[in-house]
Amino acid sequence: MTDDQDQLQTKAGTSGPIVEMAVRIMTPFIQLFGLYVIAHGHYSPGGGFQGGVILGSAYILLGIAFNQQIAMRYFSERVNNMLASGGALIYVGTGVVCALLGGLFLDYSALDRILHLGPIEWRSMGIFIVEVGVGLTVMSIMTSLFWDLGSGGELEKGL
Amino acid sequence: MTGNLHIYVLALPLVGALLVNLLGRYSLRLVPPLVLGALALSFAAALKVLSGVLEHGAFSYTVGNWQPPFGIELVVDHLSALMLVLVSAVALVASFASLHSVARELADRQQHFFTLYLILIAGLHGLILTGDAFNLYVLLEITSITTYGLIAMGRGRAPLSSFNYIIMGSIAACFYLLGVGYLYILTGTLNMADIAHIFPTVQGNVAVATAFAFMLIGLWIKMAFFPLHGWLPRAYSDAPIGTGVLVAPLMTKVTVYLMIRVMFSVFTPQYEFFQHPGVQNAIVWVAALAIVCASILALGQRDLRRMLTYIIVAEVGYMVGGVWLANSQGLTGAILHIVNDALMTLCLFLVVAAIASRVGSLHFDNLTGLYRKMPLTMAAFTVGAFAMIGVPPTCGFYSKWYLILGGIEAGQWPYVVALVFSSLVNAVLFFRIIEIAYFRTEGDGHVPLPGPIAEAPQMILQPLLLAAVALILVGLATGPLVEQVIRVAVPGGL
Amino acid sequence: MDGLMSEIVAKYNYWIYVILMMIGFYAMLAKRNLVKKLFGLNIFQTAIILMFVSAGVKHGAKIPILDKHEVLEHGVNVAQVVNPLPHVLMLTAIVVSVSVTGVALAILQRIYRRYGTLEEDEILEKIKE
Amino acid sequence: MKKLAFVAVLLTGALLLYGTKDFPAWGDPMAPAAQHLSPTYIEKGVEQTHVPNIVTAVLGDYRGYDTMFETVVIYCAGIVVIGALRGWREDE
Repeated sequence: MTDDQDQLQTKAGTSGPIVEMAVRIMTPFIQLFGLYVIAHGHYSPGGGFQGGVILGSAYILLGIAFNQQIAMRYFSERVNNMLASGGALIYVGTGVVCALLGGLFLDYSALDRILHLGPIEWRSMGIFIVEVGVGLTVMSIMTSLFWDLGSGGELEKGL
Repeated sequence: MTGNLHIYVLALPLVGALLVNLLGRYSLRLVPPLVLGALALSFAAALKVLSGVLEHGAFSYTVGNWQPPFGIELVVDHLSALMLVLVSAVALVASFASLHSVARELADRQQHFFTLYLILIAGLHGLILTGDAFNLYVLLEITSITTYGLIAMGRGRAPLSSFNYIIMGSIAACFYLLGVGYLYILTGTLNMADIAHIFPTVQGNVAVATAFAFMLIGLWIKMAFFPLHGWLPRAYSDAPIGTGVLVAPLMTKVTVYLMIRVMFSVFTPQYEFFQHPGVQNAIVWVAALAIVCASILALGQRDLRRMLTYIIVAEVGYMVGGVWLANSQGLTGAILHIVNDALMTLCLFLVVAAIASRVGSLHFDNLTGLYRKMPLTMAAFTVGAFAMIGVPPTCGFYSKWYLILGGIEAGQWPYVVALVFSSLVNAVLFFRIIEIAYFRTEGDGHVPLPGPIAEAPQMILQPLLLAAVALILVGLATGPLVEQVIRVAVPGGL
Repeated sequence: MDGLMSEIVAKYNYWIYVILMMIGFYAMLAKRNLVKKLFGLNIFQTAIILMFVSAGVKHGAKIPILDKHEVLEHGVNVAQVVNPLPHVLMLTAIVVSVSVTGVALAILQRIYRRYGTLEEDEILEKIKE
Repeated sequence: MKKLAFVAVLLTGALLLYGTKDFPAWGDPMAPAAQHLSPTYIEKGVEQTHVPNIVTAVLGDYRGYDTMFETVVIYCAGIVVIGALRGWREDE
């Protein structure tokens, strides 16, 4: 290990090995919990917003425990932007597709014309689809808010 | 398929906005076609909606195919169809100038600017269509947040002005939400038509009066009605040019439309005007005061854009006063003035964009001798100025005519006097500038303008000329406009 | 006096919300520090959330999450379940409040960078210079 | 200024409290808010959408239009923060 890398390592690990190790172990479980909250929103408290915030908090935790550069290695600014727009596009797109299929705007039962599940089952499915869209947008925006506010708009420098 | 047309008016800019952000990152050349395409299609759909409404009458639409009080209802009647056409037309025309000036001012953040720009337009369309009191709050916040961002992208003082706007705008939205909450606790519903249906049973309650007062004050802050106007002049004059061109003509007018919507769709004219004539009288007096004070404040400005922002505040006084005159002439005048004022402000702010693109500064001293260098721009400015003053062939005359007729019919002399006074002040304001630009020469000891100045770029000049022609055309078409659209839109009971 | 007391006891939720609202509103109007103004805004919005949510309460009712099969077979006793609508509305209001806070913080950062302070008086003085 | 603000706040608070005079008591199951729309959501919600969590059903479907704009609101906030903050340091 050269001196250069060594310096990078110490700079990266500002919060000590215990915190870092704990965060390494916790992050995947937090993400799993976020996905569970989104997916189980039909049966228990939860849904897109809540789950999205939990997913976003996983990256925020990485950013706090290590630093912003390392967190952004896992979730780059480009992907972030795409997911944010993509999530909103899923929601609006679902509405428009419903309208184009001959139903009213956001009338999920119209999606029955694509795949026959029954109109009421499609309402349940439609809610799930839009919740996923909401979750993606909220996750990306929460992360990007933290990054931008934490670094004063200069992502490379970070925190 | 055609039943969903008005949804496309709203959805096209929204999808366009998301695509601008997704694709604009890879190539900025994709931004103008996306923006213009989305807005042009939206404008075409709005025209189709208006012609459909004129042919088949008003209809209501429920998002998600739920029965009205349970789902969210959208109302497409003559008034909202007219407003849809107005907003989409103004947005389309303004976007040419915005595209040009943003490409110069904020080159590296064009995609962010136009994402917010298109979402703002979608939000305005949503505000016009909605028939649900809480949905109105959400859309009010969408238009506000995008406007905060569009203003904060300016230089210099812009962030500070934007922050003041955030505080005032949030107070306004919170007040409106408090009013909606009180109505919800009393009636158990959020649908405007449903509230109006239950309204007679709760009419005498103090809570209803509280709800009405808070909703009204919230909307007044948003539209910058005189004593609550403090945030507007700074916010609009510090914003980037590309923001002003869109926001100044539309935001306050759409909020006035919302006030009309809330007053006549949720509450009843009987309740507002005739149960407590003292309140109605007082509000007309405040409107008259607003017109006079804002006009006097405009006289003190030495910057073209600052002066126009105070004129906007005065015009809000015209419209609020017209609505509260409590007769159909006044309301007709107010609705007609929404259309006319949006077009006049658009024309004048396009002039601002044109001058800013060539001269840079908008201070009066820098306008010296401008007519020889930018003859077409200044000709359009003159048309816009005549419309603001209210000279007959232009549209500004007709709406003022209706407002004055309404004022006389209601016997509200202070309001009539204020209108005439404000027209005179406008004449002074604009002739002062015309004098500087036409007759003063650089030899009179004034600083010569730096560098050679040519006519404004085509991207601004063409929309500007279009807007100036529209001022005259709308003026000539006032008769059919009033007979076929606005008279039908004026609610009964007046 | 008795009437007022019983009125307060019956509707103490509204009294609490109004007091919270007044704290927030006062901070927005009177404080000269921009961050304090923003905190005032947050308190104001929290007060409104309290008002809506407390309007949805029913005595002795449970959360609005039901058992699908039981409901489809036997129906549901409405008095046993709290009103879900205010919760939905307040989810929206919370998101709006988060968004406004984020935007305001970003703008405050730019103000701080330009003027080096967040006290309104000092900023106005610097502008005058 | 502070006194003026204090008076304004007191007035607002008093008006709001005065308005609660006509409200039903806290937790009253016979309140209009509990009687008009919400029984239908509770009774029909599961049947019409097959979602046992009624809050999710109302959020995602009955009032899905609201939720769509809510997503757009937070999306806007993200874009505003990027547009107003990122890369401004050099310019100023």
